[in-house]
Amino acid sequence: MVNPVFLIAITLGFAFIFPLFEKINPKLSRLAGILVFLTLVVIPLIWFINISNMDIPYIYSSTVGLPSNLTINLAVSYMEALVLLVVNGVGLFVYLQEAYSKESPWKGKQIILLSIVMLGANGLIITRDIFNIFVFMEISTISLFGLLSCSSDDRVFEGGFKYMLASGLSSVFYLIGIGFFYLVAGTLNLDALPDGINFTGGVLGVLWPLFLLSGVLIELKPAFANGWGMDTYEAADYSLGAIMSGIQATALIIVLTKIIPLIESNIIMPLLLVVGSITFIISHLQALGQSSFKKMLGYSSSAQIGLVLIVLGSGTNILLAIVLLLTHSVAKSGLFYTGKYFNECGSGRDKPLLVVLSSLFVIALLGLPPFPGFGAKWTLLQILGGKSDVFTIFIILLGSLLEGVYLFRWLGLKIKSDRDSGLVVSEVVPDDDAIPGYSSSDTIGVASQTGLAGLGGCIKVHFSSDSFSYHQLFPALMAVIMVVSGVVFNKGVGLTFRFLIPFSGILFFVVLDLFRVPTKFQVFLAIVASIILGFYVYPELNGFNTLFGFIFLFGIGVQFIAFFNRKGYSPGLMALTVGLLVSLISILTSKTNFQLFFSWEMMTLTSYFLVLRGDNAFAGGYRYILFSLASAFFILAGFSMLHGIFIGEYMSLPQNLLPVILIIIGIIIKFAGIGVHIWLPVSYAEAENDVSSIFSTVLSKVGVYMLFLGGLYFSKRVFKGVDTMYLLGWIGVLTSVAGSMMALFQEDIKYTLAYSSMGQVGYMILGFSIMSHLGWISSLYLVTTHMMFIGMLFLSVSGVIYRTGTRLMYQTGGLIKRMPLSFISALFAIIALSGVPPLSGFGAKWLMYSALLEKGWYLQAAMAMFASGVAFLYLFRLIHSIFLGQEKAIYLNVKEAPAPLLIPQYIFMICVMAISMFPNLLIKPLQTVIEPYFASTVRWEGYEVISALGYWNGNAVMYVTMGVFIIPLIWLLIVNRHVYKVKQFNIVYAAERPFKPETTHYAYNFFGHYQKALGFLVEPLISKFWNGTGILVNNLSGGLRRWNSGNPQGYVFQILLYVIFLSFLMGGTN
Amino acid sequence: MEKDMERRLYADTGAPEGSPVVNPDPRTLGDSSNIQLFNEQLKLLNSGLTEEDRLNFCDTPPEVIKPFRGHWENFLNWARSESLWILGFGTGCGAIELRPLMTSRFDMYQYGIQPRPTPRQSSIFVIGGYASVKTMKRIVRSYEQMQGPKFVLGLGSCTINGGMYYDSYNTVNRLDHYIPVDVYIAGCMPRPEALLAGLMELKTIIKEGRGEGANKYAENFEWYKANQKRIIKDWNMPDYNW
Amino acid sequence: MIKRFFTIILMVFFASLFFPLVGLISDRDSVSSLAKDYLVQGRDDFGAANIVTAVVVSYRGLDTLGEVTVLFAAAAGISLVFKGLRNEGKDKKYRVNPPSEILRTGARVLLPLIFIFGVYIFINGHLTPGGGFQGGVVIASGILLAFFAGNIKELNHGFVTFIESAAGFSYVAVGLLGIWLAGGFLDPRFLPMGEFGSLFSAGAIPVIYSLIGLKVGSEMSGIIDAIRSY
Amino acid sequence: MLSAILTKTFYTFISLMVILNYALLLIGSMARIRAKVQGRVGQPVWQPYIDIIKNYGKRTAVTHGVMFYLGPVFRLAGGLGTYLFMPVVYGFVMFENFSFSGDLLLVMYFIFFGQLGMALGAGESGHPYSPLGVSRGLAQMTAFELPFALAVISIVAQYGTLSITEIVAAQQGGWQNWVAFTNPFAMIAGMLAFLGMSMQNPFSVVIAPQEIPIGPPTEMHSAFLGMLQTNRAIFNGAKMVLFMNLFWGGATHKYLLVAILIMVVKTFLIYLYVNIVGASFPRFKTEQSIRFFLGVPTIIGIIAVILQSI
Amino acid sequence: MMTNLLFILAGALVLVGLWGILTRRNIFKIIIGFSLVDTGVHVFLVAIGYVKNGTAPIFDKEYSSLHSLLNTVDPIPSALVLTAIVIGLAVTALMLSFAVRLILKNRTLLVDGKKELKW
Repeated sequence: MVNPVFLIAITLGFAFIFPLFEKINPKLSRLAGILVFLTLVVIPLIWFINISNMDIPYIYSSTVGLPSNLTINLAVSYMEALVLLVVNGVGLFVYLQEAYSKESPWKGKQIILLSIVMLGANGLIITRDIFNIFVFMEISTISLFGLLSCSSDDRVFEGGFKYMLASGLSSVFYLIGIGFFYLVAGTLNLDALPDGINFTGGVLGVLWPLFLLSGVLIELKPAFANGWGMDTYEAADYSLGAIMSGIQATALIIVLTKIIPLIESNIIMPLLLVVGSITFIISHLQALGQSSFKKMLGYSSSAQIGLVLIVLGSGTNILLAIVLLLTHSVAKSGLFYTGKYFNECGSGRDKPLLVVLSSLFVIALLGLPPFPGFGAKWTLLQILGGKSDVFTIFIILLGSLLEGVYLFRWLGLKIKSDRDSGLVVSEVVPDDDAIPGYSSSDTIGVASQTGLAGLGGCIKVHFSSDSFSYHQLFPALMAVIMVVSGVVFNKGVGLTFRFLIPFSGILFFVVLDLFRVPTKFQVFLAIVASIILGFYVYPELNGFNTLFGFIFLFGIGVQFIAFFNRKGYSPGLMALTVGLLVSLISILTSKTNFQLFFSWEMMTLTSYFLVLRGDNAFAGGYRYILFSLASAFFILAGFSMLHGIFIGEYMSLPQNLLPVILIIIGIIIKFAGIGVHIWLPVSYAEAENDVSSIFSTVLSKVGVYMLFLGGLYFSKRVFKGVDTMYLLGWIGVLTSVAGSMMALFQEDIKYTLAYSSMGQVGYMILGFSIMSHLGWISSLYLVTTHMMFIGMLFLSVSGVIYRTGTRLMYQTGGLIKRMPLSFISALFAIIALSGVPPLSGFGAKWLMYSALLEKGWYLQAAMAMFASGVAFLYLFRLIHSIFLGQEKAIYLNVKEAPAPLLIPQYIFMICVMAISMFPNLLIKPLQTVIEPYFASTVRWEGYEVISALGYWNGNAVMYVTMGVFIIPLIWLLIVNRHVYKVKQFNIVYAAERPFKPETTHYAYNFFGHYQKALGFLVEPLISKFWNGTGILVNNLSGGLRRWNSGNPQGYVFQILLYVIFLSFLMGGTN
Repeated sequence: MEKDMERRLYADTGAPEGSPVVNPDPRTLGDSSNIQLFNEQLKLLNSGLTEEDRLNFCDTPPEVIKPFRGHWENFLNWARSESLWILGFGTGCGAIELRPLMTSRFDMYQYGIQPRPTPRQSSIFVIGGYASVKTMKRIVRSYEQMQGPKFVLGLGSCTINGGMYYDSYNTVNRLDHYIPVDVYIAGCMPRPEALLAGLMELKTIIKEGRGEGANKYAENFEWYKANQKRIIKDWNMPDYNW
Repeated sequence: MIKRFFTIILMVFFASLFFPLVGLISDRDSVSSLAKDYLVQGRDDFGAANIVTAVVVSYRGLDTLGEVTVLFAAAAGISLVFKGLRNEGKDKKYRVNPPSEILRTGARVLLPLIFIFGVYIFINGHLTPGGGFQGGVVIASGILLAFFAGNIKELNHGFVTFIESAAGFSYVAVGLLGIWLAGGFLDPRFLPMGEFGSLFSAGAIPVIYSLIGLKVGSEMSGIIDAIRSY
Repeated sequence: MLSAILTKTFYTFISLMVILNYALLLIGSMARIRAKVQGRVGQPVWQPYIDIIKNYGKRTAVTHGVMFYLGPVFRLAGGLGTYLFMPVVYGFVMFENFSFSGDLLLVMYFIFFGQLGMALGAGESGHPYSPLGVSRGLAQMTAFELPFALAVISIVAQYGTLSITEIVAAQQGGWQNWVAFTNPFAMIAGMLAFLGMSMQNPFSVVIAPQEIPIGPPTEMHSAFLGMLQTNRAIFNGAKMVLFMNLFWGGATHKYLLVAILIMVVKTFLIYLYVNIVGASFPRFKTEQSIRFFLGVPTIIGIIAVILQSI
Repeated sequence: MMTNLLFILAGALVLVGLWGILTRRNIFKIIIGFSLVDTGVHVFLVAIGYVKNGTAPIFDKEYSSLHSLLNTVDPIPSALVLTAIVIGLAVTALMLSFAVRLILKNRTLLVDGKKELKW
C-alpha cells in the first residue's frame, strides 16, 4: 500500500525541483508534470480500489516513525481516497488545460504554484492534525494568491487583496481556535484525543469551536461574508475559478468534516443547518443577479457549499455530502472551462461539443440525472422526508430551483441563435407592414427560405477545425467520466440494469452524430429502435402502462416519419428525441419512485434541449425548464415523504395529506394548469415544428399518466374541508376554459395549437378527477384520441409553415387549393377536436359529460361545454385563416406538404376513423384497464354504450351522418346543372372588385368582438404575476448583491459580524 | 327595319357634334371590331386586367342555357315570377320609389317580391333611373353576378332615352344597349303604382317564358361588350363578372 | 461617524469574546501531557538539546515542510506579481543614489560576519535557540545589505534557483530517506545520533535545518531581488 | 333485417316530410302574421315553397371550391341529423327517428356539424363578409350555449337521464309535470338561449343585411341557397321540437294525429314567442349579445343547476 | 498571572489591529493592522504555552529531562508560533506586493479609493 505521505513528497519534490528541471528541458519538465499529476490520481485510485476490495477502514501513516499520538498523522479512508481521486483529477485537468493552453501556457512559477495548490489540497484532505490543517490551508491560499497575480484581468489585485485580508483573518481565527483547543485538549492530534474530556463545556469549550469553525467557514465563503471571494472570482481567470471552487472548497469541506465530530452535535448540527441554509439560498439569489459569468459561478459554488453544509448539518450520511461535493467539484471546474471557451466564441450555437459539455455540466451541477448528484439528492431527500424534515426539504429544493434559474438562463443565452431576441416575441403581433409585399416576386424566395429555416433551423454545425481544439477533449473526458460515474452511482441508488439499457439508445445516436450519419438514416434507425423498444418493454407493461406505452411509442414512432422531411444533418436531434421516447417509456416501466423520478427528469431534460433547438426558443425553453424543474421538485418533495413506497402501489402508501398535495401541485405545473401555464405556449410554439408536434401529442400526456399512476392514492383526500379531487377538477376545467380562451386570440398558429393542447389536457385532468369509472374512461379516451387528432392538426400546420414560412395565420389563406391533403387532415382533426359527431372527439365529450353529470359536477360540466364551444371557435378560425378565404399572391406556387409530413397525418386519420366507427375498439380495452379500480358503470349492446344517464352508438351515428350527408349531396349534384368554377376574386364586392387578397381576407383579429366582450378574461394577469415574481426575485437578488459592497474594510466588517453571528448561534456570548 | 328604328330613335337626340362620348353614333353600335374578347380556347382574354389579376378572375364566357320544355319550365317560370328577389342596389334617384313598395300601403311581399342584399341571390335588377358611366360599370358587374334567369327593370325615362339628362356628358341614354332590359317603366319619376304595374308586367313576361334576358346577353355578348367598353374607359374588371 | 460607531460596537463584542478568559485562566502549573511526552522522550528520540527544534523539525516536521513551502509559494507569488509589472513598465528607470562610503565600507566588514552568523544559526539550531528560518533570514539580510552597498549588482538567478531547488528537493529527499532508512517520513534518525549536545548530533536535524536555512535564505533573496529589480 | 331497414327508411321519410312541410308553413305563416301586425297583407303562406323551388330552379351557379360546394350539404346534413337524432312525438315508433343512436348530448353536439360545414363553405367563398358573419355567429353561439347547457344540465340533474325520450316520459301526466313548471329557472334560461339560437332580433347581427349583406351565405345562391332554406326549415323545426321536448312536456297522445297536432301547437307557440321578441327589440352588437347571454341567462341557469343539485 | 497579562496584551493587540483594519483607509496602515492582529495571535499562542516559572525547553548535558518537566514552558506552542510567524511573514509579504500593484494601478493609497469589483 502506498504511504499517503508520498502524495505530499512527490508533489513537493516536483515543485522544488521543477525550476531546475525546466531550465534543462522545458518540454520534458511539462511532461513530467503530467506524470506527477497523473500519479496523484493513480495513488488514490489504488487506495480506493484496495479499500473497497480489502475492507481496510484506514490507510494510516504517522510521519516520523513514532507513536501516532506524538506526531502528525496522515490517514486515508474510503471517503478520503474518493475525494482525493476527484480533486486530483480536477488538478490534472487544470494542469492539462493550462500547461498546454494555446495562448500563454503556464510555465515555471505557475506550474510550481499549481502543484503547491494540489499539495495544499491533498494535505488538507489526508492530515489528521489540527495545526497541520492550518499549514496546508495557508499553503493552498498563498499559492492561490500567487497564481491569481498572473490573471489577465488586472482587477485581480483588488480582489486578491480583499481575499488576502479575509483569509488572513480567517487564519487568525483558526489559530486562536487552535490555541484554545490546545488549552482544552492538550493535543493537536485528532486521533489522539484524550477520552472523557468534555471539549465543548464551559467558555473555553465554546470558544475553540467558535474560532476553529469561523476560520474554516469563512474560508468556505458563506453567504453574507463572501464578497471578497466573489470579487476574486470575477477578476480571476477561469482556471483559478476552477481551482477555487473545484479543489480548494472541496478540501476545506473535508477539513470541516474532521472538525465536526469534535463538537457536540446539538451545537454544531443546527449551526451548520442554519449557515448552510442561509448560504444556499442567499448565494443562489445573489448569483441570480450577476452579469459576470465567473462571479455567477462563484456564488453558485458558495451556494453548493451551503448545500453540503446542510447535508452535514442534517446529520444524514456523510457520503451524500461527499458525492454532492465531488459532483460539484468536477462539474464546476468543467463548467469554468467550457464556459471560458463558450464565452470566448460569442453565440455557441455552432459549437456542438461546447453546447453538449456545458449542458452536461450544468445538469450535473443542478443534481439532475444521470449524474451522481441526482442520486445523492434523492437519497438525501428520502432521508429527510423520512424524518419529516419539511423545512430542509423546502430549502434544498428552493435553492436548487434558484440555481436552475441562472444556470439555465446562461445556458439558454449561450445556445440561442443570433436572431433570437430572448423575449417572448410572438405573443405580440407584428405591424402590418410586416406582411410580405403584394406584388414583389422575390418574396416567394424569401418565404420559402424562411420556411426552410423555420424547420431546418437546427443547430447547424460541423466540427470545423477552428471551432474545435483538443482542449475541449479534456472536459469531454470529464463529462464522460461523470456520466459513467453517475450511472454507476444512480444504479447503486436504485436503477436496474434492465431499466438502464434503453437509455443507451441516446449514446447510440450520439455516436451516430459523431460520425455525421445523415439525419434521414438516423430517423430510420430511430423508427427501428422504437419498434425494438416496444418489444423490449412490452412484457413489463400492464394496465395503464400498456395504454400509455402505446400512446408514447405509437405517437412518437409515427411522428418520426415527419423527421424524414429534415434536410441535411441535424446533430443531436435524434439523440434527444429518442432520449425523450426512452425516458417516457421508462417512466412507464419504473418500479420504484427513484426510477420513476429518474426517467421523469430525463424526460424533462431531453425535452428542454429539444425546445432549445428552435430559432427563437430561448424564452420558451427557459420558461419550460424552470416550470418543469419546479414541477419535478414538487413531485420530488412529495416522493420524499412516501417512505420509499412506489407511488403505483396506492394501497400501501402513507395516508398523510402533504405528499399528495405536493405531488398534485407538481403534476399541475407539468400539465400547465391555469396559473402555471405560461411556460407551455411559448415553449411548444417556439420549438421546431415537428418537435412541437411530438410535445403536444405525447409529452403533454405525461402529467396525466402521473395522475393515473397515483390513481386512487390521490382520491378522498380532504384539504381544508374540500376534497382535493374536487379542487383538481376545478383546476382542470378552468385550465380548459383558459386554454381555449387564450387560443382564441392568437394570431400565431403555433400558439393557438399550444394553448389548445393546454385546454385539452385540462379536460383530461377533469376526467381523472371525477374518480369514477366513466370519468377515467373519458380521460383515457381523450388522451388516446387527442394524441391522434392534435398530431394530425399539428403536422398539417407544420406542412403549411414549412411551405409558406409564416406562422401568422392571417398571412396565409386560401391554401385549400394548394394543399388539399393537408386541408382534409386538418378538417378531420378539427371536427374530432371540437367534439362534433360523428368523429371520435364526440365520444370523448359524451363520456366526459356523462361522467360529470353522473358525478353531480354540474357547473363543471357547463364550464366544460363552454370551453368546448370556444374551442370550436378557434379551430374554425385556424382552418379558415389558413386554408379558406383569399389566397395570397406570394403563395401561388406553394406545393402540397411533403410526404413525410402527410403520412403520419393519414395514419392518425385512419385510427381516428376506426375509433369513430367502432368506439368499442378503444373503450372496451379502457374498461379492462380501469376494472381493477372501479366497477364498470357502462354496459354494451352491440355498438351501443349505455351509461347510467345516457347512451351512444357511434356506429349508428356514423351511418346516419353518412346518410344525411350523402343524400343531400346527390340531390345537389342533380339540381346543379350548370356550375361554373370561379376564381378567388369572383365575389360580390358591393359592385366593385377586390384588389388585394391581403385586404380581402378576413382573418386578422378574427374574434375582435369576442375580445371586446370577454377580453378581460384573457388579460395576461398570470404572465404579469410571473413577470412580477421574476422582477421581485431579481430585485431581491439586486438588493442582496449590494451587501457585497466591494470595500475591503466592509468585507472585514462582515467577517467580524459573521463571527459574532456564529457566536450567537453557538450561544457563546454569555 | 331594325336599322330604321335605330335611326328614328337617335335622329332627334340633338347631341352636339363630336361631343357625346356616352351616346355614340347608332351606326357604330355593337361594333366589336376594335376589341378582342376571346382567345383560341374561346376563353375570355380579360384584357382590362393585369397579368397577375387574370389569375384571380374566372375567364369562362357566359353561355346560353336552354330552358326546359313544357310544363316543367312553365312551373319553374311560375315559381320565378312569384318569387322575385330585387337586388338592393339603388343605382339612381328612382331607388327612392322602391322603398314605398315595402310599406304597408303597397306591400310588395304579397306578390312574392322582396329585396335581397346580394346579386348572387337576386333575380331582378331594378335600375333606378339614370345611369352614369361610373354607375354603368357597377351595373354591368352586378348584373353579370346575378344568376340566371335574371330580369332587368328600367325605371323611369332616363333609362329609356336619357330623360332630362339626355345631353349630359356622362349619362347613358339608353339602357338596353348595355344590358338586356325586360321592362321599361316610363315617367319621371314613375310612382310606386307604376312600378308595381311594371313588376306585374314582368311577371306576365316571365310566365310566358319571355324573360330570357340572360340568354340574350350571352348570345349577344360581343355586342354588349362592345357597347359597354366604348363608354367605360377604365375597364379594370374581367370581361364577364361571374 | 455611524460607521465608527458600529466599529466600536463590534470591537466591544469581540472584546467580550476574548476577555472573560482573562479571569478564567491562570498560569498553568505544568505542561500538557503531549508536551510532557516530548520533553521526556525528545532527548532520547532525537538527541536534540533544543526540544523546540525537535518538535519543529521532527515531531511536527510536516508543518515545517509546509512552512517552507509557504515561503516558497510566497516567493514564487511575489515574483509573479512583480513580473507582471516589469512587463508593463520596462522603460521606467528610477535614478538610484550610489551607496555612501560608510555603507560600502561597513558592508565590506559586516557581510562575512552576517553570512557566518546566519550559517551558525541554522547549523546550531538543534542546540540553541534559532534554526533554519532564522539563519536563512539573516543570510537574506546580508544579501540585502550587499545590494544596498552595491556589492552585488544583479543576483545570479541560476545560482539562487539552483540553491533553492536543490535545497528544497534535498529536504524532501531527506524526508523520504527517513521512510526507507528509518521509521518514517522526515525521521532524522537514519544518521547517527552522535553525542548529545554536540554539533554533529541529533541525526539529520542539523542537515535538515541547514537545508532549510539555505532554502529560506535563497527564497528571501529571491523576494528581495524580485522587489528590487522592479 | 331488410324490411326493418325499409320500414325505418319509410318512417324517416314520413317524419322528414312532416317536419319539412310543417316548418315551411310555419315560417310562411309567421311572416304573414308579422305582416298583419304591421298592417300589411303579407306574403302567401306558401311563399317559402316558391322561394325554394325558384332557387333550385336557377339555371346557373358558380362555385368557389369543394368546401363551398359541400358547405350547404354539411349544413343540411347538420339540420337533418339534429332532427333525426331526437324523438319528435313521444310514444310513436314512426316519429322516434334515430334517437336510439345517441342521447341529448349527441343532439347538442350535432348542431355543430352543420355550423362547421356552413362556416367552411362560407369561408371558402372568399368573401370577407362571410367569415365575418361566421365569426359573429360562432361567438354568439358559444355565449348562448352556456345558459342552454346549464338548463339542460339542470334537467338532466332533475330526471337523472340524458335520454330525450325519458325526459319527455318523465314530464307526462299533465301540464304541471312539465319542466317549464317543475324547473322554471331551467326553462327561462333555456328559452332565453333559444332566442340566440334562432338568430332573430335582437341577435341577428350575424346576417345584418345592410352591414354585411347577410353574412355567411353572402355568396350562396341558386341550389346552394335552396339547400340552406330547406335546412332553415328543418333545423328550426328540430330546435323547436327539442325545446318542446325539453321544457314543454313533448308531444304525446294515443292518437298520432292528435299528438302531431299537439306538437304543432306547442312549437308554433315557441316560434311565436321568438318572433314577438324579435319584433319588439332592436339588434344587439355581437359583444352586447355575448355579454347578455353570459349575464342574466347564465345566472338563471346556474340557479337552476344549483337548485337541482341540492 | 503572566498568562493573564499576556492574554490582555494579545487581546489588545488583536483589537488594535482590527481597529486599524476597519478604520484606516491607507492600505499600508491596514496591512500594519493586520500584522498587529497576527502578532497578537502569536502572543496569545505563546501565552498558552507559559508554565509558571518555566524556562526555555533547551537541555544541556546537565539538565536531565525529568527535571525539565518541572520548569520548562510548553514547547509545542513555541513550535507552532515559529511556524505561524513564518506563514504570517509570507502572507504579509504577498499582501504588500499586492498592495503595491493595487496602488500603482489605482494611483491612490486609499483602500476604497477605486472599487472596480463589487456586487
